[in-house]
Amino acid sequence: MIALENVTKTYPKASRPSLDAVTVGIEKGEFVFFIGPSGSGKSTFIKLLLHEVQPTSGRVVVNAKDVTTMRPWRIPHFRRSIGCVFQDFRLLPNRTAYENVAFALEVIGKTKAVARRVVPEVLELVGLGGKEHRYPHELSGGEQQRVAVARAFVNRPLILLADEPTGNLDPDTSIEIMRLLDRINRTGTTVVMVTHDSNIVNQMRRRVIEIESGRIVRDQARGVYG
Amino acid sequence: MIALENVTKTYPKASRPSLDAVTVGIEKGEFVFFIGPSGSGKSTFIKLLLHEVQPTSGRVVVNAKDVTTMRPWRIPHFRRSIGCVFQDFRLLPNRTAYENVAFALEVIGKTKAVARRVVPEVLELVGLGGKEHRYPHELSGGEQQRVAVARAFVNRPLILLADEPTGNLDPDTSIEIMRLLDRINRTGTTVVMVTHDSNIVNQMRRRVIEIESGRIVRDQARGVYG
Amino acid sequence: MRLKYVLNEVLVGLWRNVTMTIAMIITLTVSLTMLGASVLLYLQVDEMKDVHYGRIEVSVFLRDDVTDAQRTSLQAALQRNPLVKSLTYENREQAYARFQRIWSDSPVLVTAVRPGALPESFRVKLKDPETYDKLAAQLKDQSGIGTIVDQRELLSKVFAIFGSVQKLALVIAVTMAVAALLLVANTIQVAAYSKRREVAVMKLVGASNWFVQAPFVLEAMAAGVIGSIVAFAALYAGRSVLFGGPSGALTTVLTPIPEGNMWLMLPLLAAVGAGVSGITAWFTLRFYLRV
Amino acid sequence: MRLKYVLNEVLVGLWRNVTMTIAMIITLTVSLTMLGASVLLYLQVDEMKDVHYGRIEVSVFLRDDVTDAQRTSLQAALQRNPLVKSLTYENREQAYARFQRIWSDSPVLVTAVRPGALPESFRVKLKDPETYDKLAAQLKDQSGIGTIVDQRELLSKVFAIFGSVQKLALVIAVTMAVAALLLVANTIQVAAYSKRREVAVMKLVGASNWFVQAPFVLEAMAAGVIGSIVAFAALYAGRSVLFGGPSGALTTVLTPIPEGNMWLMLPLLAAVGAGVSGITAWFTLRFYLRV
Ligand SMILES: Nc1ncnc2c1ncn2[C@@H]1O[C@H](COP(=O)(O)OP(=O)(O)OP(=O)(O)O)[C@@H](O)[C@H]1O
Ligand SMILES: Nc1ncnc2c1ncn2[C@@H]1O[C@H](COP(=O)(O)OP(=O)(O)OP(=O)(O)O)[C@@H](O)[C@H]1O
Ligand SMILES: [Mg+2]
Ligand SMILES: [Mg+2]
Repeated sequence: MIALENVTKTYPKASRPSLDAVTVGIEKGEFVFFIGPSGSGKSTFIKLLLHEVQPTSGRVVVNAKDVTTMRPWRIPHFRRSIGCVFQDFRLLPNRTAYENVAFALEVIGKTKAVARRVVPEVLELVGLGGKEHRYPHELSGGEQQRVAVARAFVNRPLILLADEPTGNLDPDTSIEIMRLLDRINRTGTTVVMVTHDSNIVNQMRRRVIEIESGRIVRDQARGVYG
Repeated sequence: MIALENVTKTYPKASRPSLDAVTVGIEKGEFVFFIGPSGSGKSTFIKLLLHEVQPTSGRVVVNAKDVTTMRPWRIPHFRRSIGCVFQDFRLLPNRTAYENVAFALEVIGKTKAVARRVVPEVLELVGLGGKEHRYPHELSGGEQQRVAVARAFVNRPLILLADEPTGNLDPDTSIEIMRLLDRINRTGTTVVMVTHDSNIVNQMRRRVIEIESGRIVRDQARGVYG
Repeated sequence: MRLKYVLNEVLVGLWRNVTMTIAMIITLTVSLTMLGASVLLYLQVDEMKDVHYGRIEVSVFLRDDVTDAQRTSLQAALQRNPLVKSLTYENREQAYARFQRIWSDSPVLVTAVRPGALPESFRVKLKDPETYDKLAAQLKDQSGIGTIVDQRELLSKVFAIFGSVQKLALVIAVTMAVAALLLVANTIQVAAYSKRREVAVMKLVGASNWFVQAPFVLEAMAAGVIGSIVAFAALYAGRSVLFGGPSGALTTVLTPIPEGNMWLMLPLLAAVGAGVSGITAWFTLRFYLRV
Repeated sequence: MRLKYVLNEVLVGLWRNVTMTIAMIITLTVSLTMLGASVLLYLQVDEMKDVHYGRIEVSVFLRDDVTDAQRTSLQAALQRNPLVKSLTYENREQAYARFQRIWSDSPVLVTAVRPGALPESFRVKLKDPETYDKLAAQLKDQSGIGTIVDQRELLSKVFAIFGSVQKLALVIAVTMAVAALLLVANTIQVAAYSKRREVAVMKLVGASNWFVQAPFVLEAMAAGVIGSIVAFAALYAGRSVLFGGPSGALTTVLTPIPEGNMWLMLPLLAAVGAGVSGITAWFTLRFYLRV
């Protein structure tokens, strides 16, 4: 499902590579925790999968498609099969919570009627019932994060990438979100989750990939944090 | 140092108050954890202290000054005595890490020479040595957060407000930052910190104020999380 | 569905980015008004040229010793001539009366000319003033003719001025069109710049280029059409002010602008406004945001 | 220190917000060019009015039966007269020669006037053409005078046109000044809009209004000055094109623009550009961002 082959990424201004000759494979339906210190290259990994940044060298294969050599006009379609919770949320600032989530449905060509049925349901799931018509700046940090989570899975993607989806959430809400991700994973969706929350990792007991200074230092099937 | 007297804040669009008749006092030199579920009103509390939002009713006194009735032209000067780490960082997007931190010094009228001496030191303290000349979008989430922390305390404010300053940091870096805040607190600075991290709260054993749906439900001198 | 989404997006977009939209409309209004004014000036001078051209006469002055027979034969020849549109005869008294009337404010000149000193003449209007030379050649062997005077030459200075004004109007029109393009490109670039984060997010969520671009382009075109309507209103108001009553600033210089030319501006400006802004928006997004 | 910070900020700001800055400069350039052109047109027509005014003569025609004594006494009276700037005498032959020269392209008129039919005259240039009536009154009791002709009346049509063109130039200048104001206000509003988050952050960190506003205002003023310089260059280039050589579009209509007027535009445009953009920036930030 996801395969990185000897991938190195050095940003123009950086003195050393953010990802250094990383080779890793993730199967369909897996649930993978990505952990590591701040600045170790976790978000860079996610960005490579989305073709948001291009690797300096190496091959990135997602969904049996080589992302590195993909034609520009194929990228939008490719991205529609991936849901992503970004570390900085990336909500559209002048759309309400409802519209932000509905946008992911509009993009794949769903009708307004479908959106009207599905979106409130999904927002309810992440605990935002009643706040559909708020703009992002009218929501608390954690609420914005939950809108981002809702948008990422509303169109049932094949792959769900989540970059610290519980960073702004209290433990109880975090567990709710984790349950949700787990449920989504059980329907066959591959989930890659970056996190700093040791409690969650230790509780879930899933595959853990640990990264440090751009190199994979641990890859454990039913791992714990640190 | 900080006193809220029967403060209620209802946002225009909200159906119920985000802070509901809150009365609380914080002494000079205290270290206070503010905890509570997502959307319970923690950031609203911080914003009230900074005069970023005005209370619907009640009195907010900071630094012996009544914030609610403060003249507009006094606000900039008032804010210079408060350092704040915002939940969404609020870095200036077209200034480098160095310039973002130096800005807080320029604002209080320090010379460039002082900035050249102090800023690299402070950035080194938060673990960003060598990344001074990166723009915010060229830093990882955790690195941006640490720039925000550096900016908040670089001008040695009387009060330090920190809204989830470790939300994007791994446990080790979080502990570094906590040590830093502790050290700052020992020099006499009042520290108010919002957090979801139970490990940190349990380790530090300081005053804990717990808030739920805008009401204070617990105020404990040497408390633990939840 | 997609189309409905896009249309909805345009309306909502116009409403939400009020600042941007107003900026664009004002920019377009200013440029299009100037453009319209110069095009109108160009057309107007053309019209005035036509009017003057239509008045041009060839004066065939007769010799002092002309005989009745010569005069009759010349008149017949002119009447038969296919180049001639109309013909009037002016005798010496009529010529002197006209001279007195025209030069009434130069009394010295009037007294210097005796009644009867001005020759009789045929005043010929040609179907096409340009065929003067042909007529002159055909009349060469007619006897009794003194001089043949073509007013075209007398009016050459006036026509030179008309030509200059037209050239100038054209220069201004082109300059304004270019300025409009620059200003609109700029406004749109600024709008695109302020939307760059939003566009980036849309693309990360999987929106196609078309999906991101279409509302933007249509929004620009809508602003263009609104701008052109406002510009047209401004031109219309300007016409009333500048030509209104005898005190209007332009009544002495230009003939009044016909309703027809005026209404021609509406589709012209709308087409230019919508076209320029639409195409500019498309190119700006294409190259500036690499949509 | 604060001042140095602000100046540094302006330079860095200009460099960083290239898009905004270019937008502002282009907007200002277009508006200021039009403004400058209309002011130049106004001045030019003024100058042409002066030139025509300077050429105006009062012709004192003498009676056919004038005596030598009368002529001498009249000449002496005119030479003594404080209103008179210069005086030339034209006898009958000179008058006829001049008449022939001026009307050479109207042969019929030339042949209609006998040599000697035009009277002798004194051609008087007045210090101030407006004092014609006074002069006429003073000459009333002098004998031997036929008619006194004031060219002012002959040229009244030309002056009416000049007046209209000046009025029009003024209207355009004011319109362009208003348009410049609107466009600049808009661009700055858009710039302020795109900076609103940044401004909010600065204020939360404790920056005073002055601290936030000053770089912005100075940046706008710098853009205004740059825009005015570019506009000046455009006007200069425009002058070369429109007046360059005999084929220039405007050479037949206007007298060439003097260097002096041209260079006057530079400080004028710079002042208008810097002033308009600076003040607009200040107000925009004040009310739009509630700094
Ligand atoms: N655009 C960029 N230009 C230069 N360097 C960059 C850029 N983006 C990221 N980096 C650097 O690459 C390294 C890895 O960044 P990345 O965002 O992948 O970290 P991360 O593991 O997500 O960290 P965090 O947990 O703090 O979010 C960091 O040191 C960062 O400074
Ligand atoms: N501008 C606003 N308009 C309307 N409602 C708002 C606005 N800002 C915040 N709220 C609401 O007020 C409540 C409290 O918000 P606040 O940001 O204080 O929460 P928080 O405790 O910081 O939560 P988190 O841990 O998720 O950051 C939330 O329910 C939020 O939806
Ligand atoms: Mg990251
Ligand atoms: Mg918060």
